[in-house]
Amino acid sequence: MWTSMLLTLATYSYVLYKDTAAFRFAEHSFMATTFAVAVVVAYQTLVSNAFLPIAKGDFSYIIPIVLGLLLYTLPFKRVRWVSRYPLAIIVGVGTGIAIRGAVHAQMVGQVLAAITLPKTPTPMDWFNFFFSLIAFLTSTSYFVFTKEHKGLFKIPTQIGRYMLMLALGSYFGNTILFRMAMLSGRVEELLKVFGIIPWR
Amino acid sequence: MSNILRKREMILFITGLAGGMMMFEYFFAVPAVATASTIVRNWAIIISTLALGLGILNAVRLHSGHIRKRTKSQWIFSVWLLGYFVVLTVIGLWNTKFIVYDWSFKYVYTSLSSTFYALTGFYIFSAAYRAFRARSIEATILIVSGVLILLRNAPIGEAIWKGFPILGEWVLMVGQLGGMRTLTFVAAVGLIVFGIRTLLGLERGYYGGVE
Amino acid sequence: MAEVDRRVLYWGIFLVLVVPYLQPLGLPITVQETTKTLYDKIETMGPKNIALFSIAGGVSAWAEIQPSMVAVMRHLVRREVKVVIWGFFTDQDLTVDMVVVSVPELTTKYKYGEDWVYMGYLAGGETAVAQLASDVHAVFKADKYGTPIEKLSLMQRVKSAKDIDLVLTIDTGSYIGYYIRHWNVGKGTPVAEIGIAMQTEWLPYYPANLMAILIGVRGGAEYEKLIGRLGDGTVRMDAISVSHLVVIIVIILANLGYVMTRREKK
Amino acid sequence: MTLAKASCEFEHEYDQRSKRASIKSFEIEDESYLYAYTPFIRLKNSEDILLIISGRGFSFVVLVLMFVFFYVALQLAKKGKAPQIRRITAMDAIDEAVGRATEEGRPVHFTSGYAYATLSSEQGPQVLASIGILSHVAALCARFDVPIIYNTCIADSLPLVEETLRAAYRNEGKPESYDPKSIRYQPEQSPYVAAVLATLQRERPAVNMMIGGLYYESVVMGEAGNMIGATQIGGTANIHQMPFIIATCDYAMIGEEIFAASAYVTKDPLVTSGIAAGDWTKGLLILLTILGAVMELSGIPVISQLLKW
Repeated sequence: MWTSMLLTLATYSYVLYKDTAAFRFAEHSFMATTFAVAVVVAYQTLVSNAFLPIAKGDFSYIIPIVLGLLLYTLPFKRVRWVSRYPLAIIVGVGTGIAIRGAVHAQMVGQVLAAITLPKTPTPMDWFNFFFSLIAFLTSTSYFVFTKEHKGLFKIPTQIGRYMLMLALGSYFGNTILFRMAMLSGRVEELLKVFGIIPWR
Repeated sequence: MSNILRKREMILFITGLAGGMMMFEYFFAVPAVATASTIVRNWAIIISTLALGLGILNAVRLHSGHIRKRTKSQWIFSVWLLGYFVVLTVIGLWNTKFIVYDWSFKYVYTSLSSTFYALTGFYIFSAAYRAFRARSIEATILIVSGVLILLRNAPIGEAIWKGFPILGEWVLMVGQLGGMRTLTFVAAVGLIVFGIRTLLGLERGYYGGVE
Repeated sequence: MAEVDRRVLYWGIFLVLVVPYLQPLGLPITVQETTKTLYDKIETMGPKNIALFSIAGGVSAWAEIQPSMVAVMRHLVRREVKVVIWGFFTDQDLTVDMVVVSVPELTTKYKYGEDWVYMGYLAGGETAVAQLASDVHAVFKADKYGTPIEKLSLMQRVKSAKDIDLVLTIDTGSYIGYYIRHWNVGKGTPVAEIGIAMQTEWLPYYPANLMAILIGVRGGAEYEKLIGRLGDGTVRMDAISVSHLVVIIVIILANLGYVMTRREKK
Repeated sequence: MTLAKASCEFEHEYDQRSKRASIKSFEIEDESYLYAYTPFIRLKNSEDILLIISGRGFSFVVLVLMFVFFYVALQLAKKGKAPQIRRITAMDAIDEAVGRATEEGRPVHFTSGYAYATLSSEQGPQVLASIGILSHVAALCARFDVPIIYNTCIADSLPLVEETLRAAYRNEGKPESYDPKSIRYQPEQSPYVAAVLATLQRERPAVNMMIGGLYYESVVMGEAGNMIGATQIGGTANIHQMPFIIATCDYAMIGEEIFAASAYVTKDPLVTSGIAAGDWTKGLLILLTILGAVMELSGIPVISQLLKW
């Protein structure tokens, strides 16, 4: 308990004072533990995802293990190229997953949401509908790359920038809430450990 | 054999195959493909897990270099890092419930993770201090919307004026919607174009520039 | 003014966050209707009534739900309402311990077995909740500590959902939905929610199926205000209020400074 | 082949005006639905062998269209009719920033963000885009003999980063200047943040570039970079971090810009042609939005039905 709080204070010394030896100590201790935890977790992942299936007779899992080991050719100049094969699978999976999610939820889904009319609308609902529709259209125009933002085209892109700022500002404000709550939680623990306020 | 395997096209073919599988599975309900792509995803997890060793080699190389060169006010920490890491790993692999590992996990790993996350509390504050200045119309809009949200979130805003939460709520539920939609939308467009470029081998970040 | 050393700001926010912990300020906060209804309901209850405290949230959610749990339990104990506790999370023993430590009346004023019981952990999701609604004794044979259910005088009065006067579901997921479907719609038992901020998505069910909903730390702070005993919720809300206020003040100062320097240049 | 029927049926009535809902009746057919994700998928006809999963049909069409657009743009570029790309100021600023680092004799710091610590997540493309930009930056650094530091917590990106840096130095004719120690790996997010803080404070880079799948580290690294007075260039497609990139960086790229930037720096019309394909897609969907809104307003929900296909 005490250790963790001393390490926390050491970390905050970087922010509140400057890069101190205490911060270095916290930093390196943290890295060492994380490395160790990562190794242990990786080992457990391998056991449950690869070794156990192999032990049960599913030998197909030898393939990814061999592929993974190919990564370690990296330091050797002549055979370095084989490390590209395991990467090909990783990158392929990542790109595929990213694309498929993007097209459905982020593109078609957004258009659908933008044109969905309010049900049983009040005048305010209509205003809100048109406001977000226009905000969507204008701010998208800001992201046109094959046309310089000049002349008539400057008007929608300018409004679009304002709309983007409105969105980003609200996001900024909202994030402050969570971050302050986190920090105040650490302050609370500090005060408790040092006996300044009682444990409830 | 190795000449064919060395070809960039072969690597791109594998990439495309894995990527295509993920996309196909998403749009079409064909059980065989669904099973196959689950297997490939598991492979990717295993390969990524094994890549951790590369990271460890990287860190060992960096820190042993520091130790060898006796880098000022660094090498002693490097010794500490490597020593602590080796001891902890051995213990952790043997028994994760053993006190040293358990203790380090709780009071160093978990505790410092949230400590570092909470650092953002400080930094977001000074970022707000710098960013929220009415330099232009854009910046002013950013401030107004940010402050309205602040006044909505803090109970004190409501106590100052009943209208703040209503305005803040409007910004949150309506005002920011169009902009957010755009950001989501264009990021997706860019990503897909980029993905196609990657799969075609036109992308420098992915073996575009190497032979 | 425009370029203050950042560390001054950091120290400022750090110290400001300390203040509410040393002395709860009880900064003004308006109590929402959805919180008030729960208070009013418990005010009408007494020693004859039984409330269910169902834990469906882990220790990781304490930061958000602990203040409201403690405040509501304090209120129940003050009204001498009988309390049955069970839950669906493996680490719930820690949560129960925390509540018992925070509300010492449970051990001093209350008698275990007669005034309150802790039935322990249950797996099974919606099926389990549905079964509990119709027959508690079929699911639980003994309490957490191994005492057979027949020997617990309080449990003799609790056979099904009909015997419970108020369900308090402490929720970080969808258990609230299970209780609404099987306890409220099925048996007519009032259901109230003590939840994390995300649980606002259930707000549309108020008041038809959900009699009250306490949201996150703010819900706890409001409830503390209602029962007139400020606690963790108030402190944390104070911390939020104070820090936000400081942020806003600093933004105003920064802008003033900016305008001044611009004028000087002109 | 029968995937689960929508198994949890509960009727609920929702009153739009009062925004109040209530449950009237409920039934459960099978408790296994709790664990299955299948309720989200509705099969149109269980007899068909190759089925488009309902609701995703139009998305598939859009994706195919994008491939077609890409092909057309590429062919146009090959004929020398490459579309003009507008300037991306953040990218133009890189040269100047590296120049400043040369004058001051301070290093350049580059990082790609947390990105779930793997290339195989949906954050992967952002990291690849970041590495694409890195190849440009590294080439500049090699040319002017400015040391470059790359911090990362993505273990499986290490081979790519190494190859990129090595290639950059080789292409500038200085393979011996490449220092493998300039790439530094830390496991997981928070140690990575710690290491970046340390690097910024101890080695005082003149330029701090953070481009990629950023998470909470954006504001921490951005402010720490500001503290040492580094020129900051940032970019991410993660919406939740964009405000902080804009707040802390001198030059910010948001959303699509980082993907475009990675092509933009090549100045190769074949590579940049894809950006035009993206613009065409945007144009098409914008038209669809306007058309859709008009038709919805006149009570013909054709477009919305099409999108839900």
